[in-house]
Amino acid sequence: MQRYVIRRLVQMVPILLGISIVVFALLAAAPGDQVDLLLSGVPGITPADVIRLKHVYGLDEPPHIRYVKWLERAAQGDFGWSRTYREPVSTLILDRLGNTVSLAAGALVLALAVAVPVGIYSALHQYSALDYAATLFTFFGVSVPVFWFGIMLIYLFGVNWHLLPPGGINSPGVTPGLPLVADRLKYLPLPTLALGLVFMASFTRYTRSSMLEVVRQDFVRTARAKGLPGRVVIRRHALRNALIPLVTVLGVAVPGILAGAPLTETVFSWPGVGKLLVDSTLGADYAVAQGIIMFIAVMAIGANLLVDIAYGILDPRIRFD
Amino acid sequence: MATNGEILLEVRDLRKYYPVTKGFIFQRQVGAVKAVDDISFFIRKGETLGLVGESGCGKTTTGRVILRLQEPTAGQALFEGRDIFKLGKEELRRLRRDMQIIFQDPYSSLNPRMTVGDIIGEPLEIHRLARGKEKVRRVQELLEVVGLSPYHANRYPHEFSGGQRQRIGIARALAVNPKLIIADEPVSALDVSIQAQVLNLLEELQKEFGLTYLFIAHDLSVVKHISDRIAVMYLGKIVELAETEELFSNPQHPYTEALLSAVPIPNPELRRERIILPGDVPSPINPPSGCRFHTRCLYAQPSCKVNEPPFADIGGGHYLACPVQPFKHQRSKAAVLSKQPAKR
Amino acid sequence: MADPLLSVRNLKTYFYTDEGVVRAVDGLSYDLHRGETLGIVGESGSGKSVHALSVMRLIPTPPGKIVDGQILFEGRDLLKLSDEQMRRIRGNRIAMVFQEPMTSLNPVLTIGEQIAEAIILHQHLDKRAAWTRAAEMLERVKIPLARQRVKDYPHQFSGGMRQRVMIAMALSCNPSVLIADEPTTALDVTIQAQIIELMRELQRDFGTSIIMITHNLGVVAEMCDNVVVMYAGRPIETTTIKRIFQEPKHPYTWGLLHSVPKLYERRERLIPIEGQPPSLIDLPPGCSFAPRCPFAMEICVQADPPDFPVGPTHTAKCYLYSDKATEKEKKAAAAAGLAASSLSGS
Amino acid sequence: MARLPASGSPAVPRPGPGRARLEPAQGSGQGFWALAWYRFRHHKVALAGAAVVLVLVLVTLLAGPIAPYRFEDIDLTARLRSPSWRHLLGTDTIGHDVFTRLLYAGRVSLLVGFSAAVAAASAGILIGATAGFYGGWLDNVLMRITDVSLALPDLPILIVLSKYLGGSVAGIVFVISLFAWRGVARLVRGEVLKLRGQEFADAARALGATDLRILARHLVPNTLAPVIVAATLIVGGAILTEAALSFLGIGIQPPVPSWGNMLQNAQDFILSAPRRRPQGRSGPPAQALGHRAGSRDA
Repeated sequence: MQRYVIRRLVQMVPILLGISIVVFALLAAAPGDQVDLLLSGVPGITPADVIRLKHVYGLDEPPHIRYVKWLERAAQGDFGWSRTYREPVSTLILDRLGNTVSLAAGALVLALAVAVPVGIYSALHQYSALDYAATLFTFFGVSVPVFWFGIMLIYLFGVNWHLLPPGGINSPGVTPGLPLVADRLKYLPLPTLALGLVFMASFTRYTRSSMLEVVRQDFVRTARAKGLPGRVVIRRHALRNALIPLVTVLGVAVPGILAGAPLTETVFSWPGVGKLLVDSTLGADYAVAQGIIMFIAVMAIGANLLVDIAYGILDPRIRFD
Repeated sequence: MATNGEILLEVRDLRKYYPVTKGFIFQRQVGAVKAVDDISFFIRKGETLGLVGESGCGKTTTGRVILRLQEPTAGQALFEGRDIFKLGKEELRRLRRDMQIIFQDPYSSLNPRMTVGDIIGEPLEIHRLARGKEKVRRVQELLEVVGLSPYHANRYPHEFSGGQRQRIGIARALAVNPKLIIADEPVSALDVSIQAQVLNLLEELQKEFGLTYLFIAHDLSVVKHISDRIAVMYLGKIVELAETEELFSNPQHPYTEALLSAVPIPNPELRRERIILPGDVPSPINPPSGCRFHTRCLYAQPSCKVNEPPFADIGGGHYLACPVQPFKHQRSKAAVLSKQPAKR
Repeated sequence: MADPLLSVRNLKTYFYTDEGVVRAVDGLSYDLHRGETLGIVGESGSGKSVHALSVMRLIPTPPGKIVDGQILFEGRDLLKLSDEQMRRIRGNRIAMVFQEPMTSLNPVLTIGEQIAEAIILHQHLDKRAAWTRAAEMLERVKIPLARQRVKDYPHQFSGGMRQRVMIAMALSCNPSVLIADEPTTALDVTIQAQIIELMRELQRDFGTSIIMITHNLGVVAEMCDNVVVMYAGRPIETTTIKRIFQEPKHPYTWGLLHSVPKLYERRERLIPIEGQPPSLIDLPPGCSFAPRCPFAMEICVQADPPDFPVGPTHTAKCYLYSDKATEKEKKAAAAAGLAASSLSGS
Repeated sequence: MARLPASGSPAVPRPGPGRARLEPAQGSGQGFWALAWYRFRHHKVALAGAAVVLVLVLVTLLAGPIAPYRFEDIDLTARLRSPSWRHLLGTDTIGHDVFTRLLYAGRVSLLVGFSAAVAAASAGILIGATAGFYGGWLDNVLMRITDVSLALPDLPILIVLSKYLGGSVAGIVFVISLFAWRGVARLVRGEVLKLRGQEFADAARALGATDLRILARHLVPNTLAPVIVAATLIVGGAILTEAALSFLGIGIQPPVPSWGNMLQNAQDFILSAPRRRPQGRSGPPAQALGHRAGSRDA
C-alpha cells in the first residue's frame, strides 16, 4: 500500500508538468501580452519602450525558454507578480484559497449528507412517492445552472425575505475571533447550497442506482438465504458494496466543484480563487491565471489520488492486488 | 469418415505467451501467461480432431492463433504445406476462405445490428463471391442448408433462440466454402436437447461438404461423440493425443485418466469409484516446473518435478507426454468401464 | 414410508412482466424424505431454479409471485408463515447453495464473517465460538489451512474453493434440507467431481436431505435417489433414479436420454428432440411438450394431461399411458423404443 | 483515475445451460430501431423531455415570425417594464423586449449546444475508436491524456481560453468542443475494447474483413446508442457552459443575446433594483431540464 502511494505520488510529477506546459502554451499562444496591453493603455509609449519593456519582462524570448524559467521559479514557490494587485501571485492565491476550500468542502459535505440517505431510501423503496420526488429533484438539480440558482437564492433569501445576506463573506467591521465566525455562518449557507445542488442531485442518482444494482447481486440473495433480517442484509451486505463506487464519483466531483467555484464566487461576491481567476482573466493578468490553474490542478489531482487510496482501503479486491 | 490420410493442417511447436506488464505510461514486461506452450499436432483431410481440456488450458487460444485472430509467439502452422504464420495481409485474407470458425456464445457471435441476411452475406461480399440477386439466393440456400427458412434472412439475431443462432453462425462460416472449420465449444452454451440438433448438423455438413473440423470443447462426451482423434490439453500443453477409441479404452496419461473418470455417467448402475484429483489447476503465469501436472498427479515421481516429459508417439499414433506409464495394472479403479460392449 | 420431510403441492410461481405472465412454475408437486437426495432435472426455463427460490421464499416480488400451492415442511406450510418465522427457517433448517460461486459471496467481507454470521444468528453462539465453528466447517469441506483462511476474502479463492465455502456456509447450522441449485455447472469437470464427492460424503455424515437441481443427467445419476423431470414449469415424470434411466416413460425424458452423447457407448447418430422449448408466456393449451413430441396424439394438443401411474413409484404426465391412447398408438411408441425401452448397456 | 473493481476472475463462468433467460427469444418480429422506439415510447420521462426539447427547438427556430420585435430593438422610453401584452415578459434595463431576446438567445444556445455536440461526438468517435481498436502505445498515451484532463476542472481553463478565442459563436463552440470530446472518446474506446473482444468481431476478422470494415460495420454502429446519450448530455452541458461563460462576461457578447449574458444583466438589476422580478428565469433551466430529461435512458 505504501509503495503504491509513493508510486502514485511520483506519477503526479509528469502529469503536473504536462498540465503546466499546456496551460503555458495556451496563454503564450493568446494574442496580446502584458506589454501589448500597456501599449493601448498608456499614452505616449514608443516602440522603443515596447522593445525595452518586453526585454525586461523576458517576453522577447521564445516560449520554451520562458516556460523553463517560469518552471524554475514556480518550483521555488514563485509564481510571478500580479500586475493588477501588485502582489506576488502565491500570496494572492494563498490568501483566498481558504475561502474557496471552505466553500467547496461545505458544498461537498452538504451534498453527501443529503444524497446518501435519500439515495438509499429511494433505492429501497423504488417507485414510492419519495422515490419519485427524489428523481424529480435529481432532474432539477443536474439541469439547473449554478449561476441561475444562485441568483434565485439571492433574490429570495437575500432580497425578498431579508433572511440572509445576498453576497460577500463577512459583514463590515466585525471583530475577529468568535464574532467573525458567527458572522461567517450567515454568509455560508447560500453559496454552499448553490454550489452543492448539482452534486447533491448527481450523488443521489448515483447512490440510488448503485444500491439498486447491488441489491440484485447474487451475494445479497445468499445473505437472504442465510435467514438474515432485511435490515442486516442491507446494512452489512449491500451498503458497503454500494457506497464504495461512490468514492469514485467523489473523485470526479472535486474537479467539478472547483470548476463551479468561479461561477458561485462571482454570483455571491465570494473572495476566493475562482472569482480571482475570473477577474484576472478579464484583466489579462496572466501570471495570476496561470498560477490559479496550477493550484486547482494540484488540488484536483490530489483529490484523485486520495480517492484511489481510499478505494484501495475500502475494497479488499484492490487492497490485496 | 473418409480420410485418405492426407494432412491438411500441421501445427509445430506452437507457443502463445501473453505478456504481463506493469507500469503507468512506460510498461515493462514482468512475466508471461504461457497460454499455449509448445504444442504440435496435425489434422488429416476430412477428419475431426477433438481438442479437450478444462478452462484456461489454452484450447481456445490454440484455435484462435491458428486462425491468426491472435498472433503466435512462436511456431509454425502449415495449411496445405504453407505456413499460416508467414502469410502477408492479403494472402491471409485469401486464406480465410479456406479456414473458418464457429463460436461458443450464440449471443455475442452475431452482430446485433445486422440482419441475418447481412450476417451470412458478409463473407460473400468480402470475398466478392456473389452480389445482388445471386447473393440473396446464396444466403437463402445457406439458411436452408443449416435447417432454417429463407424468410429468416430479414430478421435480427435477437429474434432467434440459442440453437437457431448457432445455426446462423454455422451458415456464415459455410458461406465461403471452407476446407477447415475450427469449432470452438459450439454446443456448450446450448441446452441438452438442442445440443444434439447442432451436433447432428455438424456431422451432416462434414459428410456433405467434406469438411475438416478442429473441435474444441470441455465436454468429453461431446468430443468423444464427434471426433476421430482427440488431443487432451492441460495448462498449455497437449499431454496425450490418440484415436478416440484408443484414448478411451487405453488412456495413458494420469490426467486423461482422471478426466475420464471425473465425467459423471448418466447411468446409475455405473456408480463407480472415481479418481479425484487434488487441488486446483495452477496458474499459467508460473506453471509448475518439469511436468506441469506433477502437483496433482497421483503417480508423480521425484523426477517429474524436474524433467519436462517429451511428447512422443508410443505406438500407433498414440502420443503421450508422460515418462511414467505405471497404471496399465493399476487401473482397476476404472475397470468397471471395460465391461462395456466392445466398441469396434 | 414415514411422512415426507418436505412436501411441495401444486406450486405455482408466476412472473408478471410487460410481455405477459410468465408461468415459470406451473403446478409442481413432489415429496422429499429424510436422508433422500431428490434430483430436479430440466433445461433452462423449465422452472427448476425458480422453484428453489420459491421454497426459500426468495422470489423477487414484484415481478414474481407464488400464486398457488403448499410447501409443507415438517408439517407446516411455509407459504403461510410470517416473514419472521420464515427467516428462522432459512439458512437454519433449509439452506441453499447457488450456481455461481464467483458472485454468490460478498466481496468485501471475509469468508469467516460470512459463515459466522449465520451461526451467530441461528445457533446463538458468541462471536468467538462462531468463528471457531466456521473454521471447523471449512475443514469439513477440505479447504487447506482452513484456520488461517477464514480471514481471507472471497477473491482469494478459486471457483471450486468458493463453492466449498458456500457448502460450508449452507451446512453450518446443520439444516435438514439442502437445496443445491446447479452447484457444479460453473465448474470444470475435475472440480465438479471433487464437489460431488464432497457433497456425498457430507450427506453421509450430516444426514441432510438434498434437493439437487441440475440439467446434467450424469450428475443426477451419480447423486440422486429419486428424480422429478421438469418441462416448461411442470413436472412431467417422477420416479426412482433407476427407472428414469432404464424405463423412461415420458417422451421428453426418453428424448433427453437419447439426445446426449454417451461417454462409454458405441457411437451412433444422436436422436435430437426437434424444435425449440416453448415460450412460458403463451403455452399451448394441451401438453406443453406436444409440439415437439414424436408421439403426439389428437388429445395431446387439446388438454393438458394429468399424472398417470406407470409403475409402483412412477408417474408420467402423458396420455400414452391412459385409455385415451389406442393400442396402435401405444404400439407405435413402443416400436420407436419408448416405454419398452431400457437403455441398453449405457 | 480510480479503477473500478475488475470482475474478471480466474475461472470464467461459462454461460452454461440451465441459466434462466427471461428475455424474449424469438418471434417478437422487430428490428433494432423498432425495439428502441418501443422502449422509448414506454419511458414517460424521456417522452416528456423530448416533447419539451421539440417545442423549444421549434419556437426558437421560428423566432423570426413569433417574436414581436427584433432582438437589437431598444425602446428607451420603456425600460424595466413589468410583463404586459406589449412586452410579454417585460423589458430590461435598456429597453430590450425580454421575450424577443429570450427566443433569439435560445437560438444561439441551441446552435452552440448542437454544434458542440456534433463536433465533439465526431472527434470523440474518431479518436476513441482508433485508440480502442489499435491499442498499443498510441492508445496508452491518448488515454493517459484523457484521464488526466478529465480529472481537471474544465471551466477555469475554459474561462482563460475563451477570453481569447470566445466572443463569437464559432469561437465558443470551438472552445467547448475542445473539452467535450474527451468523454465521448473514452466512452467509445471502452465500448470498442469491449466489442472487439466479442465473438462477432472475431468472426468478421476470420471472414477476412478489413480493419476499416470491422470498425465501420461492426464496432462503431454498436457504440452509437451510448454515444447518442452522451451527445445529448453534451448539448445540455454546452448550453450551460456557454451560459456560464456569457454570464461571466467572456462568452457571447451583447448585443447578441444569450441566456448567459441576459442573466448577467438580470443579476446587476436584482441587486440594484431589489423589488422587481428577475427576468429570463424560465430560460436556461427549462431548456436544460428538457435536455437532461430527454437524454436520460434514451
